[in-house]
Amino acid sequence: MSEILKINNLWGGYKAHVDILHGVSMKVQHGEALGIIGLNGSGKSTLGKAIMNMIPFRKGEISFGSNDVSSLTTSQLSHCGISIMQQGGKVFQTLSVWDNLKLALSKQPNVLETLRSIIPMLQVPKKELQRMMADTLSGGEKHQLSLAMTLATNPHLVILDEPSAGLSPKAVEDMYQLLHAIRNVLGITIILIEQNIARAIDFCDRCMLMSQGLLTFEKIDKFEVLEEIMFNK
Amino acid sequence: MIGQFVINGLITGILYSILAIGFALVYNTTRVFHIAAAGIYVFAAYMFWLFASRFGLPVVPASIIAIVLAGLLSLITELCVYRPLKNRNASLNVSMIASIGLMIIIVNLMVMFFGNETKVINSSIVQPLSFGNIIITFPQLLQAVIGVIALIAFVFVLQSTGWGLKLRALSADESLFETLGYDTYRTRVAVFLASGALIAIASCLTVYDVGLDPNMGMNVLINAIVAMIIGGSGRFNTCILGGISLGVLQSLTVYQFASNWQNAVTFVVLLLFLFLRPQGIAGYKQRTV
Amino acid sequence: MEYVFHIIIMLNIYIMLVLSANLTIGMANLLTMCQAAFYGIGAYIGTFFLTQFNLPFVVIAFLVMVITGTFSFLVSFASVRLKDDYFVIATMGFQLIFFTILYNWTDVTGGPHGLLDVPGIKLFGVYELSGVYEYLILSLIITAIVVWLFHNLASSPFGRVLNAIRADETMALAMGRDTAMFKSWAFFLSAAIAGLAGVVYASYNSYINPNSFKLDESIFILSALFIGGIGNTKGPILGALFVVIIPELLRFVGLPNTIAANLRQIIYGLSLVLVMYYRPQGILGKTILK
Amino acid sequence: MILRLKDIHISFTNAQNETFELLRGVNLDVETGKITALVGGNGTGKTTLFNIISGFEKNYTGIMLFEGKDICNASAHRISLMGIGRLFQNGQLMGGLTLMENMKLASNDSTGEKPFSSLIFPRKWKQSEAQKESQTRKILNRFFGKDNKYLDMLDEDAATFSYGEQRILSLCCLLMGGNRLLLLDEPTSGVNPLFIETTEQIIREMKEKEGLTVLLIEHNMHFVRKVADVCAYLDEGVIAKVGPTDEVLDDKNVRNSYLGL
Repeated sequence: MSEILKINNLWGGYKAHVDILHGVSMKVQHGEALGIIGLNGSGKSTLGKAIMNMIPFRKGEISFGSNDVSSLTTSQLSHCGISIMQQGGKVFQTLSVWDNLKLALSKQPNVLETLRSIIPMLQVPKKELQRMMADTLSGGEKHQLSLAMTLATNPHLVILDEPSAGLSPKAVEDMYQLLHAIRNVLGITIILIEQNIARAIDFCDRCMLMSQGLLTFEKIDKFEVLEEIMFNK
Repeated sequence: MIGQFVINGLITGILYSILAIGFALVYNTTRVFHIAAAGIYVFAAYMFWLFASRFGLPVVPASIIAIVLAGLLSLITELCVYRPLKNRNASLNVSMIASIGLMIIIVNLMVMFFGNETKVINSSIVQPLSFGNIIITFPQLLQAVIGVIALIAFVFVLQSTGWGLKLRALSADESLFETLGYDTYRTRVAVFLASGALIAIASCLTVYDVGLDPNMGMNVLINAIVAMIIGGSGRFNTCILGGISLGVLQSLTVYQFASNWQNAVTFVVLLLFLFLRPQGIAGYKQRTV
Repeated sequence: MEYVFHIIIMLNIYIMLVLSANLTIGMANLLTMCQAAFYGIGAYIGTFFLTQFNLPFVVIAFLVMVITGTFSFLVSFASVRLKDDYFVIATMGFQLIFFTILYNWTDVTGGPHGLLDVPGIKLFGVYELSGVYEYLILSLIITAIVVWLFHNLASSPFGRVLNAIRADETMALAMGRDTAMFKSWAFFLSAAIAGLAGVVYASYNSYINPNSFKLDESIFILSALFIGGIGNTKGPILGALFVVIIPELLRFVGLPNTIAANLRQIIYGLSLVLVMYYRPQGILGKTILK
Repeated sequence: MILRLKDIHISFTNAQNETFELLRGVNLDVETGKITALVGGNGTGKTTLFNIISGFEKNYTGIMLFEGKDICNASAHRISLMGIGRLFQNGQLMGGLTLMENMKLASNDSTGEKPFSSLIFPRKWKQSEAQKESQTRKILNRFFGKDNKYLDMLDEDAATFSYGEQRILSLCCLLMGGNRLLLLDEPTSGVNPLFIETTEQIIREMKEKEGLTVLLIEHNMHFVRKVADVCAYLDEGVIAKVGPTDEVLDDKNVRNSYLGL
């Protein structure tokens, strides 16, 4: 197995003086699902955004495949094959569902067919999708659409930033079934940033705990380990 | 008699709509309060006058040149001011102040080169059309026809082309737009070109009827901004609704009171909207969850 | 020499105006575009008192400041409800409504022709000021007081709360400061000082018309403020100095009047853009507009 | 009992007019002179509860008594003046103001903040200013030792401090007087391990030396174990369990539901 993403000593944060990431280093293997878990405010989402260059980082290198991508812009990274699903099921609220998909669909139109076979909410007829406005969708549907858009850019690596946050238990269940299906069908590399620790451990090959802007405790694969770490005396 | 005022109001409203869209193009996509649009409006008017009256070109090519030049000027404002400021992470208020500075520069350059006095485009006198007791002058007819064509064309582009889709997407969510692999800066170039062109269309149509002077820009722009707000900001089609409502309202004010209270009524309506219904007539409330 | 004194008097008036704008914009980060309206309200109300009553100047100044300040509640009301761009456009709306009233309410304001023969200021109710020298001294005294006032205000506990509102309004509220009240006070003081500048201007010029108080004037005051700098006292003073001195320099160079008038505007505009890019807090300013 | 919450309900409506009830009858008694920790998963409404207590959130039903007085209808600044201090979730010092100014603002004593008294009676407020300054020095001396670097940095812009430093200094601000109950929203989040010890010390001293009552939200369970006397677990809109800290944190149900099992 080869590395698809390598991060070396990443420092940075939203504001110039305030570092949230204090030297993060990690490696992601081809085809694996890596979970990043941690407390609120530990910098998980910041790391996701920093990889996509949505917030500037002060120091550090990111390489994707064999290329150094530290200086690329967000849109260039997207063309390279990294895609992010942002927190809270972000979609273009004022546009129809079909328009949302059309925007995301860049290179291979046949991706859409694959996606439509997996994702339940896209399975209504095209006419319906054209009529449906994105802001009338329920929370779960919005997350599904957001995921579909993330995948429609045909990425090699997706970063999923809290795909289940703010959803009802039923919708969370659906979302994870969907994620399993996607892993099986598309076989892409996934970085899953997740609050819900049990879900993350269940879904991912291995998990890393983020704490105070540092990744610690690589390879958490059992729930008991984590409970020990978090609640021990 | 009231019919005449409504018609006048509708035609003014169309012009407001075009200008409001020109402003909203920039405002919705970049969030910059683009006051320099007033300068571009004045610039387009002077270019039109320069080529039509001074160089004696026919009206059509003169206006096309004016539209192209205005689009370019608009692009220059983006490349020389807004983009560098954005790269420096300047706040939107700072960009607005810079925009005011730009407006001052452009307007005064025009005055410096072309003088301060009111000018007219010498158009051939054509017999006004009359329907019953409603009279429509030739420039008004031109404004109505070309204005409606421009609006329809814009709405078509917005709703049915890939470019329009990108535009709507950019104004809905910039960060999502970027993560999907689109280059915001490249789209903004198109946005500014289109904005300049629309502002110039509104400018040329107005100037053809009533002439031009260097101080008109700010006043018209503020009306357009009011139109955008009462229509419902954040979208584009609502500008048309707002523009036409505002035009008719102003015209009826003239009918009921006198033309000099027009501005006061406009702003009282604006304030009422801001306090009671900030999302505008079309009522799309932007959620901040 | 009289000419130089005239310039200094105008400079004094602008120092007051720009400082008054700085109180709301620079310290509390409330971007208003209606400073000229308060300037105008002060000028017109001051003219009314000067013509109707035979009062000492201190009394008139006090009355004008209180009345102009009262008008500021319109703006502070808006500031509670509206944020950012909407607040800016609302204050622009106040400015334009005020101008329309000034322009059209001919019976009271004289309409576009304005008011002629504004009487001079009577110092103690008897001695009427006339001539440049006397106004020079008066304006210097008033400006000195105003500068002293704002300088103290900036470093006083009151100024500190305004700065806190600029930095983080929620936090200021959580620390037990009634932010709405502090903002109203800021608007009140700002309007009152602008009104004071208005009286001095009206009686010195002995003629006022609406064109001195339109939106362009508000924008002019803003440009002076942002070029000079926001958030402290020296920035606004430098700004006022800049906008008053530049035209004289151009005149000194010997440009024809017609070009000079526009050239100075272009210089203002250009400085504004450059300052916003290279030094957004202004040349001598302390804080950056949020 | 310094603070008593009875039957607090709050719901939010989303764009599809679906109503979602976040808090479904929270009952909590905060005991005077103790440190109470409020724990619970993400999105369970802990911060919302703090917003309700400090008066920033008004659309709720229920009863809220602070020292026996009803504070349901009081505005945010009034509540603060009554003696409830707050540290915000990502709260830092106010940038653009100096450290000293931040400390002075945190005091409930507002002498000289009326614009006219500011100008006309400088002597009156100069005194209280001097008092605040000496108090600031005292606090800094206490937590960071004699002649610490912060004493020399009092007149520097607060934005120049690191995030962790700002968090700790914000905690110090709350000691400037007038507060009897402190609401601390994740005092350790984003603070590096070095400063966590200081944070712990400050919170302890708040209780022991100043006799303050502390209610804190925290995700760091080690920290909760170390400082909190009482722990309240918020789940599904109600306080599911209250009791001594170890008892609550060792409860199997609490652990499982917290980790999302």
